[in-house]
Amino acid sequence: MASQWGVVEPFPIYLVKSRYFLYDANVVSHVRASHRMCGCLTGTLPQIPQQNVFLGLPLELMTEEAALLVEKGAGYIVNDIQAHSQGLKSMLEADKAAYLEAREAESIREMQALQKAAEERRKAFRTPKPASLKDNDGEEEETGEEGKIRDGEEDKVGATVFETDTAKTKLSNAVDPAPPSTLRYYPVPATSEALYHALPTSPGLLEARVLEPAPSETSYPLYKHLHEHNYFLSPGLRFGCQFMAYPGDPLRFHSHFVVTGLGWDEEIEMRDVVGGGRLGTGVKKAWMVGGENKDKPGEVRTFCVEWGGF
Amino acid sequence: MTSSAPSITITPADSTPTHPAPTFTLPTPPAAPARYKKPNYNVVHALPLPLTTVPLPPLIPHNPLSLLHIIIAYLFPGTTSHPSPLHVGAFHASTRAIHVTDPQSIKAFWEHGFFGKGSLSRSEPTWVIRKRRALGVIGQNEALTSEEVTMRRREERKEFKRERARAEKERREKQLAEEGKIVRGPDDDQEKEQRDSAAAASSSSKSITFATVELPPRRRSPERPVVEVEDLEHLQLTLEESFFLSFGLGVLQIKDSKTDEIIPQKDLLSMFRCQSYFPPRTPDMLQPDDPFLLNYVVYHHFRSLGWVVKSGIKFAVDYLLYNRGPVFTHAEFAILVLPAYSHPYWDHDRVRKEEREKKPWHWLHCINRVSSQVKKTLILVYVEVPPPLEKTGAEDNVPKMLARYKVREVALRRWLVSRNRD
Amino acid sequence: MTTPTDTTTPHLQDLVQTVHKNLKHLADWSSLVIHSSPSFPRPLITGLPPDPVYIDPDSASTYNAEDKNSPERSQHEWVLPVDLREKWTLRKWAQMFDSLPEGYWGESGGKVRGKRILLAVVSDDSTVVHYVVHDGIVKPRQN
Amino acid sequence: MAEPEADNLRIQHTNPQDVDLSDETQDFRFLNLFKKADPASLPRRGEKDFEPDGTTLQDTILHESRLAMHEALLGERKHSTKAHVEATWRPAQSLAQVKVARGPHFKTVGRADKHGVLWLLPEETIYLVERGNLECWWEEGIPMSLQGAYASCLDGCGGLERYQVYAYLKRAGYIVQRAATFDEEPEESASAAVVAVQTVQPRKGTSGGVGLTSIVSLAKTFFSPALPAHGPIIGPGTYRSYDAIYTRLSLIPSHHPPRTPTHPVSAAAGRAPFRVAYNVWKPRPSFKKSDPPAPDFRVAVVSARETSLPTLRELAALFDSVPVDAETAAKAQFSRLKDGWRNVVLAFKGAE
Repeated sequence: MASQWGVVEPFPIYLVKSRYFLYDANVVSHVRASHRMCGCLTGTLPQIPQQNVFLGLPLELMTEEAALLVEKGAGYIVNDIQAHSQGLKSMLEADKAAYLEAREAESIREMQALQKAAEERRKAFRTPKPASLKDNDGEEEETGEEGKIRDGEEDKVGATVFETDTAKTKLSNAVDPAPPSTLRYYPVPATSEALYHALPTSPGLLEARVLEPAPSETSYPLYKHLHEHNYFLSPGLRFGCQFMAYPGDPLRFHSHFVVTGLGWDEEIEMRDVVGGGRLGTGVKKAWMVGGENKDKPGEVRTFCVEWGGF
Repeated sequence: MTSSAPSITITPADSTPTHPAPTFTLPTPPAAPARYKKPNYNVVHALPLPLTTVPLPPLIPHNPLSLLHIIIAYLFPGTTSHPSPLHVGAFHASTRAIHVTDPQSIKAFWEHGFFGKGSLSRSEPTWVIRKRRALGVIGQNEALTSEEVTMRRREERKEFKRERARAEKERREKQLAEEGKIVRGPDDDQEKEQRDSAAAASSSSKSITFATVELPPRRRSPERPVVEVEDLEHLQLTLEESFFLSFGLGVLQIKDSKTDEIIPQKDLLSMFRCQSYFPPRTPDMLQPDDPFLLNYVVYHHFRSLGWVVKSGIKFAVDYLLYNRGPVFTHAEFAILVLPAYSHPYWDHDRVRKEEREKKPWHWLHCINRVSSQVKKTLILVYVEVPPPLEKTGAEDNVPKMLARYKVREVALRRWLVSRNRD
Repeated sequence: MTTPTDTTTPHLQDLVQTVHKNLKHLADWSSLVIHSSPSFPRPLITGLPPDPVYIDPDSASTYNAEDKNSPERSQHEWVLPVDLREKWTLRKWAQMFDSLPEGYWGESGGKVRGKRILLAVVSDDSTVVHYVVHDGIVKPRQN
Repeated sequence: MAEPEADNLRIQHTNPQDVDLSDETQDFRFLNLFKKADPASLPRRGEKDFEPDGTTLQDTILHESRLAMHEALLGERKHSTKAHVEATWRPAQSLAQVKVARGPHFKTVGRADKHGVLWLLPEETIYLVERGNLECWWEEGIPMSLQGAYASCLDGCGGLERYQVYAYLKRAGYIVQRAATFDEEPEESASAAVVAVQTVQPRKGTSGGVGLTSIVSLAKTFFSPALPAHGPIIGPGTYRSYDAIYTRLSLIPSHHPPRTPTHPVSAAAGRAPFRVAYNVWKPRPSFKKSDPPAPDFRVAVVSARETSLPTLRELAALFDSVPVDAETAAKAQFSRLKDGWRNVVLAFKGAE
């Protein structure tokens, strides 16, 4: 079945250097909406490259997320280094030539569309666009141009992360660039083409394999347990835990729990219980420890700790 | 966390502090938010240790120190450094601590170096004042204690929080009503009542039975009854504080609470080491990394550098360091004691090398977050644990034994790219 | 269940006494009872705090501190005394909760609530820090 | 107010500078706002909700946020002919060979060989592709996708965490270069997360404290034999000052860093799980990549996933590889404890 985003399951999850990646924005949105998984956007957002607040593709999946997707039959793992080298090896010269030709033609077509859009913009009085970029290439081109201008700034002032006034003034120039007709654009796609990327033909075979790297025994049952209770989970290292648990999509909700998974007989010092309780309470969260009951496999116990208030 | 973002700075630190020797040029502490008058802490806490010094030249003529010396000379006759008789504390196995009950000793220990803690207070023993106020013996605003100031502030905040929650609920219900998902009406209250009675019914049918609900009296009596309030509180000294005061400063004698006899100085170390385990251990089980030894080495180290060292339990660390004392400023540093088994003797000790020395990173982030929430710099204090002494009896020289431990401080700070770039 | 038995070791008895004294004289709890039952891993305390230790976010807007009969105000709490030097495991936590009586545990946010205990951690300087531990997933209070 | 700490529990960071916006997932609906204005204009955490409340309004907002995110992720990496930079990835060298270098980035990235050919390191290659400044080709004569760049170059970056820290610092505006010890593989298995080394920032206005170290060590040799076996160390007597008492009390040996700056001992000290991987500079227009000044920070790499806290031995080795900050000796004692003699920044990588 294909989802709202046109994603067909099972979809490939790409393994590079022991990490699991997604490069397709549709799959990213699908995984978020249908599987309550956010992963971590770790790439630079080309529209605004000089900042770390909004990041872009690729999306790195936590090992737990990749494992659960595979377990549910929603995804399968592809060794991406292999997939590329095999694809490149088996590429036919004729296909390559056709690909490059198509690329060139597309570039020209796009340039013409851009010029047309710029023309229309000059004519019409522009009303402010809504925040969502549901728009044509023209809008994107504008944002791309803005990014470029900042790069220029970086050179002059010595890179600063956030341009404020300068960016604004430059922006007015960017709106009306009158692109010279010689200008051509070559997009670098986020995802690889089948031409040079050989996906395994029978994903079923791969699913049967043991996931490597596999998620940790102490954290995976707990991850699954919370996921089944409709929580969204994200890595919590920087907050002093293993996961942050959100009652809904982190785009909209604050987290409720800072979560640490433990083995059933793993000892935890009382001082660290105090630290955990204190950590959560300072930011209106509860600190949660939990793990699988060794004596009753499948049963996960969780305990939530908060400051007593006195 | 999205990518590579969180960073912390690790700094090997030099722990030499500013010595809090009595100087009177310091600025006065920030103005108190409370409506009561603070004592002049600069005078009360002029001495950093419960010992008297005799400076060679008299200082500036109009310096209050000279006056203070007269008072001290009056309280402690003679020019000797130590009080006579020495302070006495009682070791209680029940709390694994030393209890001090003599008011003069409590005063000396608290005021001069902030040793100990009131067993029923948050820091200075003030239980009897609070009790007397609750009974109406003293006025509402007389000699307010820190506990009471805290309490009053919390009361004020409660109403605000409830209001906020109410506004939030109101907003949500309005939205739901607009979307036609709920019908709001006068029967809202009725619903609640029904729920309450249902709860009461289920409560009577299968609840765990308790004694009848008795709310604590919140007495606000207008008259002032004359009541004798027996002070149930003592000043509690930890084993480390007690050892510093007896072995280090020589101002404290420790007696056994059961026999009422003074415990010989030479027996203290071994006893304290045994008591630092829960439950206590026997002397034959002692190790070079007993909790007492690790903690005492660090405690002594920072005390000998002039810091006021207090428990850090509330912030999940071992100690807090105050520059002059808790009444003056917040603690600037939070101390975490970490044993280091660098000596080759420990190389094959799996438990120590693998479990005690290795801590996960998220644990450190947790402690560091807690510290930075309260604006303290976290300092890891590594204590290099020496191998056990070969011949028994070598432990008989305590200063030499302690000198086998070595400390190294590492300061930790969160490092934000945006703050360090410019 | 409330019959005191003396099956526990002295250090645990000392611990429970320390916490009991602290709750009574510093934290102003009332109706304090010490429970020593062979079914408990160690002696426990029940009592009534002057203020609720946990208010469900769902009832934060209706909770009235002055109403002594509100479900939040009249909730007795189980208190587990522990020493700061102790180490615990998930198994121990689970056993602890499983040893507590089943049945009606009161209300929270208009719902019948699950088990919870108040952890009282005693340190050598006589500080007792209190943390609420819920059995299961319980959303954090917002006050 | 004997102990003000107790009440601090719910005090949050009030200084906006202390807040790292990237800590929490930001709402992509505000992306344009963020692009065009000051980042401080981003709505604070109050904009998010505590939990799903059943309103359609909430669902609608979430849906919009997701759409905004989706659209943002579709943002293409486009290259105009004017600023088009091409390179070819050479797997044998694990470097990208640049055709014609253009644009401001090459002031700080890339290295020319003796034939004048400019080469990009794998992390530089991914980073430039990712931000839309480079089109990288396979030797097979096909341009790479972003996915292809990761598959080709990540191995040469020394792990994902290293690359992510590199990119993170670059996005924040720093100048980053590999350090001499980058390639030295530790004996331990694969390593990743990151440690950076920071020299102390000079602080003005602090007067020099009294150098007690030398006094203490002298005092110790003098007093030690005289100390009674079971104390007290401070016997009854006449003391002229508390300093005299503290000096006598000093029994515990502690680490005292050298007073004079030392040069980095890179080779030996680098063979630990914690070792310098990157040299980092704050942005400066005068930077010359062929002749860089002393770095502002030194960055080493370890794995937060595969390693635990450093032992004292490992930390000591790392610190030994870092020069002592010349400023520290002149600082007040209080600042010395806070700022230290040698600074290391540890950067941790998130997803596990």
